[in-house]
Amino acid sequence: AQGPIRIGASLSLTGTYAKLGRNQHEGYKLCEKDLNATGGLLGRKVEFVVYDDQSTPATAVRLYEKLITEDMVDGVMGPYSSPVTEASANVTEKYKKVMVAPLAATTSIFKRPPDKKRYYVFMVISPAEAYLEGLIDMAAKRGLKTVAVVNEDTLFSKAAAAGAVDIAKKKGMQVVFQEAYPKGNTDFAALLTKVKSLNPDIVAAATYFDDAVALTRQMRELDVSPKAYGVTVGGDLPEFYDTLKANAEYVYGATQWEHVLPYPGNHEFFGAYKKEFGHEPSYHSAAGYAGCLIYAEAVKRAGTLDADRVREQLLKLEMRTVFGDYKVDQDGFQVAHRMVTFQWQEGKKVVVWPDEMAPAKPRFPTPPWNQR
Amino acid sequence: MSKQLLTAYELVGGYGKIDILHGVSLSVGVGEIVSVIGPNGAGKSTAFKTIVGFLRPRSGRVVFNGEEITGIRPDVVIQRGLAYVPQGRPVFPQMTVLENLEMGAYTVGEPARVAKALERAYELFPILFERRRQKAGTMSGGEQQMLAIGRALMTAPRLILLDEPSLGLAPKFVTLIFDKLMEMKRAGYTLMLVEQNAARALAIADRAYALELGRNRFEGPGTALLADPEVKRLYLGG
Amino acid sequence: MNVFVTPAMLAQVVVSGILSGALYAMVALGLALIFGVMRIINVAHGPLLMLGAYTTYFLYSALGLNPYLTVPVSMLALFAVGVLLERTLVFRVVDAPELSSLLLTFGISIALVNLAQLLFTSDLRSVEYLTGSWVVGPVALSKPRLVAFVFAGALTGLAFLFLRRTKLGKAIRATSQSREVAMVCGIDVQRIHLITFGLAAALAAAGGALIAMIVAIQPEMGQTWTFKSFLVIVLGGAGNYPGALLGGILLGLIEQVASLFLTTQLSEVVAYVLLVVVLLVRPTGLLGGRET
Amino acid sequence: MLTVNGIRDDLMATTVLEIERLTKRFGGVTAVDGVSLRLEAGRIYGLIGPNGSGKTTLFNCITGVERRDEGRVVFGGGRIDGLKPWEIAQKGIGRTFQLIRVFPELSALENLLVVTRDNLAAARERALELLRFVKLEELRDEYAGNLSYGQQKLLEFVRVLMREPTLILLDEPAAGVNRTLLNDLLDAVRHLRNQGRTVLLVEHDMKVVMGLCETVFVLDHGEKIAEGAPGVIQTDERVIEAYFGR
Amino acid sequence: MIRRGAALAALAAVVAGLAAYPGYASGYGVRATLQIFMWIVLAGSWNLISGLTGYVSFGHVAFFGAGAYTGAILVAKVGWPWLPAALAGGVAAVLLALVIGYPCLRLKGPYFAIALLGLNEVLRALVSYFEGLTGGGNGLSLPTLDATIPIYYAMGASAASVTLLTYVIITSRFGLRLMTIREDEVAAEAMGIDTARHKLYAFLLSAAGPGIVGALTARDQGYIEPISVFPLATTITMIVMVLLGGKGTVWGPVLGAVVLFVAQEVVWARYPYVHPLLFGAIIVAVVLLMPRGVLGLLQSRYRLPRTI
Ligand SMILES: Nc1ncnc2c1ncn2[C@@H]1O[C@H](COP(=O)(O)OP(=O)(O)OP(=O)(O)O)[C@@H](O)[C@H]1O
Ligand SMILES: Nc1ncnc2c1ncn2[C@@H]1O[C@H](COP(=O)(O)OP(=O)(O)OP(=O)(O)O)[C@@H](O)[C@H]1O
Ligand SMILES: [Mg+2]
Ligand SMILES: [Mg+2]
Repeated sequence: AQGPIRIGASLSLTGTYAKLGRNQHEGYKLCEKDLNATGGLLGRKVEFVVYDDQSTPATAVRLYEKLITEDMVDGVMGPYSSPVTEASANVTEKYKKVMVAPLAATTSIFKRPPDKKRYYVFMVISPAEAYLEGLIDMAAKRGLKTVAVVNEDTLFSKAAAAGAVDIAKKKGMQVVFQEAYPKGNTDFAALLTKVKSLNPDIVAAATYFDDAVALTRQMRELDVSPKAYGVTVGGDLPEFYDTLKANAEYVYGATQWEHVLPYPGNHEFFGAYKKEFGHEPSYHSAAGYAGCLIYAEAVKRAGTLDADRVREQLLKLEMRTVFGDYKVDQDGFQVAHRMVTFQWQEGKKVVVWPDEMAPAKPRFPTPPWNQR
Repeated sequence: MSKQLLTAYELVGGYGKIDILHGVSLSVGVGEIVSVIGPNGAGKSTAFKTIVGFLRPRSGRVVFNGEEITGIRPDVVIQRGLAYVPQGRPVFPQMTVLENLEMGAYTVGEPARVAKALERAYELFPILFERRRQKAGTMSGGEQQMLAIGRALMTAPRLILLDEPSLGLAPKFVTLIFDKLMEMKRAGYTLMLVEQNAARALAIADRAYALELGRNRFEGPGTALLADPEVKRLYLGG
Repeated sequence: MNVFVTPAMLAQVVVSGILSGALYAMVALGLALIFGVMRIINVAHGPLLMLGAYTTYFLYSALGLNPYLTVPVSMLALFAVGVLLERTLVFRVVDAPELSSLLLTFGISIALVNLAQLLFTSDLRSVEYLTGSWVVGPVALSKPRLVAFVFAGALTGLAFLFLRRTKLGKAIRATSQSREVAMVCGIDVQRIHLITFGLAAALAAAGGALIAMIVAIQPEMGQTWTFKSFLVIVLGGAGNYPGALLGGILLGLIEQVASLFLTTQLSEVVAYVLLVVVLLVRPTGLLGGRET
Repeated sequence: MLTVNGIRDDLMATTVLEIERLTKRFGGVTAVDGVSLRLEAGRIYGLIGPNGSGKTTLFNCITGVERRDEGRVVFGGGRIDGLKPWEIAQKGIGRTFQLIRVFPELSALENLLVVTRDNLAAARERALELLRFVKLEELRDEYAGNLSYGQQKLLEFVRVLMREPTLILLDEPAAGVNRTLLNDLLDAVRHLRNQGRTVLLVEHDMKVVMGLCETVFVLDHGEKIAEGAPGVIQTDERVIEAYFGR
Repeated sequence: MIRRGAALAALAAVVAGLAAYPGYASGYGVRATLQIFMWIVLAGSWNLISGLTGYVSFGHVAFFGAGAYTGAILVAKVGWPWLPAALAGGVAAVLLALVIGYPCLRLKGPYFAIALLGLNEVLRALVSYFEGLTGGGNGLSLPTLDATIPIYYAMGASAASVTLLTYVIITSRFGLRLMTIREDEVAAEAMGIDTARHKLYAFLLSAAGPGIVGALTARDQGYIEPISVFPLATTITMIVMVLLGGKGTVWGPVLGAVVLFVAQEVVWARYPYVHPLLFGAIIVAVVLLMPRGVLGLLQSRYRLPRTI
């Protein structure tokens, strides 16, 4: 018989994105295990070859080159984060390798001018621009008018902020303030003082992690009290609530995935993952897992590992995974997957948007800090 | 001969793998002044550094006051009653003159004794009192030398090793320092010094050594060496 | 998107700047100490601060200790860590050129951060104790930051007194100027180095403990602090202990005021440009450090 | 007395360095206090004075290592106060330092090679000759920092010679140098004079000063208190009081 | 003389081997070697200013970043071919060095180090801020172009040039003069050495290489963003490489770059989760066991000439 099918990936196992990259890695590992338990792929076992890119694009580029030309892997899966994907995609394009990139949320990686077009990279999660859509949409429906947008100055957060501004304008709202802050910033006193002086109805923050916590804390300290306040990444982590406790109440967050969402197999995935790794999966885990299954499905349908045939299948494929819906347009850009918006309510993330998936209503408006 | 206070037997050693000393022996009896002379690079400073413990000898022994101190750390040696004034500019440049002197008395507990010692240092070198608030690093070369000697006296040591105490001093102070050394001897201190001012160093020495190329070359009473034509030719400049 | 700056806003920002500035000063003082005494730029200062923060976190979450009571405990614990590091590694580079020690501590810093990642994971932790603020007129005083300010001020003051007045403190300063002469004075230099390193680690730990109540704790939290501490001691004058205080407050103020009038992003630029200007006018920092 | 523009031609030819009312203060201390001196070509001058009287500071002001507060320094027909140290050095003033400043991690030979502009082969030749002269040729490849105190002192001395300056400032060249070598050193200084160079020498060893110098300046508390032939100076009351002691 | 001949022959063989390498290497082999060249340039350039004059440049990656952005902007916005863009990257870095070197080189010791560290941060913040030109935090994406092999040669040529330059400098009196600045700047000035100008020249020379390879890297990678071209870690890696090999020597940076890169690559492959820990340990070990680097150690033990 033939040897196993080897799938290569470079992941951010250390460095800035270590935590998220490791979750993605576990998603891949669980997928590998599940595939092999059900007979592998094309009758062969599946084996992941994973390297650490230390969260830097330059290293990832080299490692993909190594995976493809040296280790001669049969297929590749995407790395963590948009910048790293952006750089690595140049390599996979060069070697005409299909790359399902489960954790790249930046539109510009996929939507490119004709002379820079990419053919082999596929998106799984919703674009960054969609992160704050739920928050703005809900607020608009409830008659709020003014928005302040703040964001970390990185590829992903900027896109999320730009999306928020666009949507707000479309809905006839007024963006009264927008400012970026550098990565790693944890002191927002001056920025919030400015926000406070404008007294916006909504504060929409495109955050990564620590900044989400620091921002929330300082909003309380400086008594910045909008009627709706939401963050992007970081707000969905259990630590967000553990850290902020009561101060996290009423905060909106956006997520690509929640384990309570009624996707097929989601519940089982959640249980299996917890059992395997001893902690709950994050959406990175689920996206990694689902991305791997999507690639496997396309290979199955193509009946071969040949890149162009697999590509055709990926373009055609419509699939509902534990992570939600998959369907891409001709650029490999995700069009089916939906973001959800939740709100922290009594220590629980309660999905409140979009309406068709929401088991509960948002608690609106957000009361002043001392009444939470 | 009087009781030996310090004896160094057959010291061999140097820096890293290179030996500078090839068997140097020095000794000082209680109450003596011993001078060490020799050309530049003879190993005089190296011998002192080895005795005090900055360098570890490859072989040989150092006995101070009946105890073996070979290879013991300098600060420990100094606590046992040996004082050492290194060659060059041995002061704390960013500390005031007063603080420098206080640090000299680091191993002395009682404030009363420190105050006493301070007084003695000021008496010996009045400029130190005048400049007690000046940063030591901004004092002139000679002033710094006085400070270093003054500081060494703060502990009332049993034996003082001085590496070129007259280096860079004005004649008035050279005379003063040699006078003070004699005075200290009379007061019961034991002294060993390295000097390039060989004539004066031999004149006050009970005994003296001349080193050359890391070995003992001459040895004897100070006045005898001073009179020796060979010594004169080699070390006193004719 | 112009924001009209009112005096009240300016007051708020100035107060915030001073509050964080004192914290900068305290953390930087540890760095200044090590630099002054051992001529070592301790890049592991931030990671030591991170360990201090974790100590506080674990004492608080596991034993339920009042986080402010953990400050001395963290300090003691990190004093021990500092002593251990000095005894095993750092003492070997004390005589070496500046660059060696810099790299050594950089290596230690990488190792500490990754050890923390392995042991504590990269999960965010935090100590939620005092929250909210006291409002004085137009100015909101963050409770945890104000308390941290008081602690930092007191600890910095104590450290100064220690260095100026006590015999041990003076011996530390003496050793910083000439090791050889210190030995000649009978000072046990190795012990002084140990104590210095321990003390600096303890000051970093105090910073970590206080910061734990302000921002989230994670293994990489220290780097920014190493960085800021550098800025602070260079601004004030390296090796100049009062300079660290001035530098800290100044940095806090510059950051906040620049963020108010420009953007948070440019505040860093402003801080550095100002630093370079200061250095050009006074090449050894505001209060004049030591030439190397 | 000379006026600024009224320097006579014959003086122009012989005056090498002229210092007018030079003053340097450090905080409260006036280290050099209105000192004026004139040095003529081809002579050896002494500069003596008690410790802390401002000799080294005067050197530092002449060579630009310290900025003078007041006064002017004229060398080779032009003002040099305010110039950078290297510019002054390139105009032809060389110096040694009282507290040795060799380049510790360059070899003894490299210490000499680095300071000239001659072609390397010629410079090497000359450098070796100079090292031989101070009995350091065997240590030529040793790092200068590993030499003994006196050896470093000698190295610094020959480093100045390497540059062949017209005016040489020596700050205690004899301190710490063995007496035997000292005689050679003194010969070297005389030889420099015979080549038409000018030497200004700070020294506490009176034998050296008396044996070498034609004119001696005496500083005390930053002020020039006497000037004259060594024999005369030695009997000057103020100098004895301030410097020699009784 | 025979030994010298043999060394030259060996060197020629290595160069020839490297020149022929892309003919039979895998894509990874080419890219990894290309990145080794890049590190040789970076380490060698750092050695020029810091190894020789003792002015520790803690922001040397700033020149790399400046070159990367200059090159990328010229390629993406003006449509230049990559080779002139790379040279322009070098020119931009040298200009930057001129502007900041003039004031900053007056600072000494840690002050200089921190000022340059600051420069790097400022540059990164400015690049993020001027989005119109640089794409800000979005980064700059270049058209796909497979030029890895030509870039390999360009990188190789840069590495060779920097090494040759180092050799020329170290064997000249200019090099010795730079070292006197490291040893004792006051004495150097008193000996008539115009230290300010010497430092500035060394600084300019040390900026050119990083500028060029910055632009080449941008082209090769096809995408750059502020955080990935201005990381402090890159400066640190340069320093570790030079220290490992031996600072102030000709071949030290080359040796350090090759050894460290290969070691990291091997370690990465094996221990993805703990390699930073190992990197930390390597640094500690280098500093403790070989403070003067491999060549420095050989040099002082066997009295080898400086030109190794
Ligand atoms: N940087 C400085 N700051 C403050 N005072 C200084 C400084 N440099 C020198 N002084 C003071 O200026 C005076 C003159 O010092 P200088 O070194 O010129 O003396 P000197 O004549 O060379 O003495 P010596 O013979 O001991 O070398 C001294 O009192 C000294 O303390
Ligand atoms: N740190 C060092 N490393 C290596 N060699 C050294 C070191 N210090 C001194 N030496 C060498 O040791 C020898 C003796 O030096 P030492 O300082 O003992 O001489 P000395 O007799 O005190 O001379 P001087 O009268 O000039 O002070 C010299 O040849 C010198 O080159
Ligand atoms: Mg000596
Ligand atoms: Mg002097």
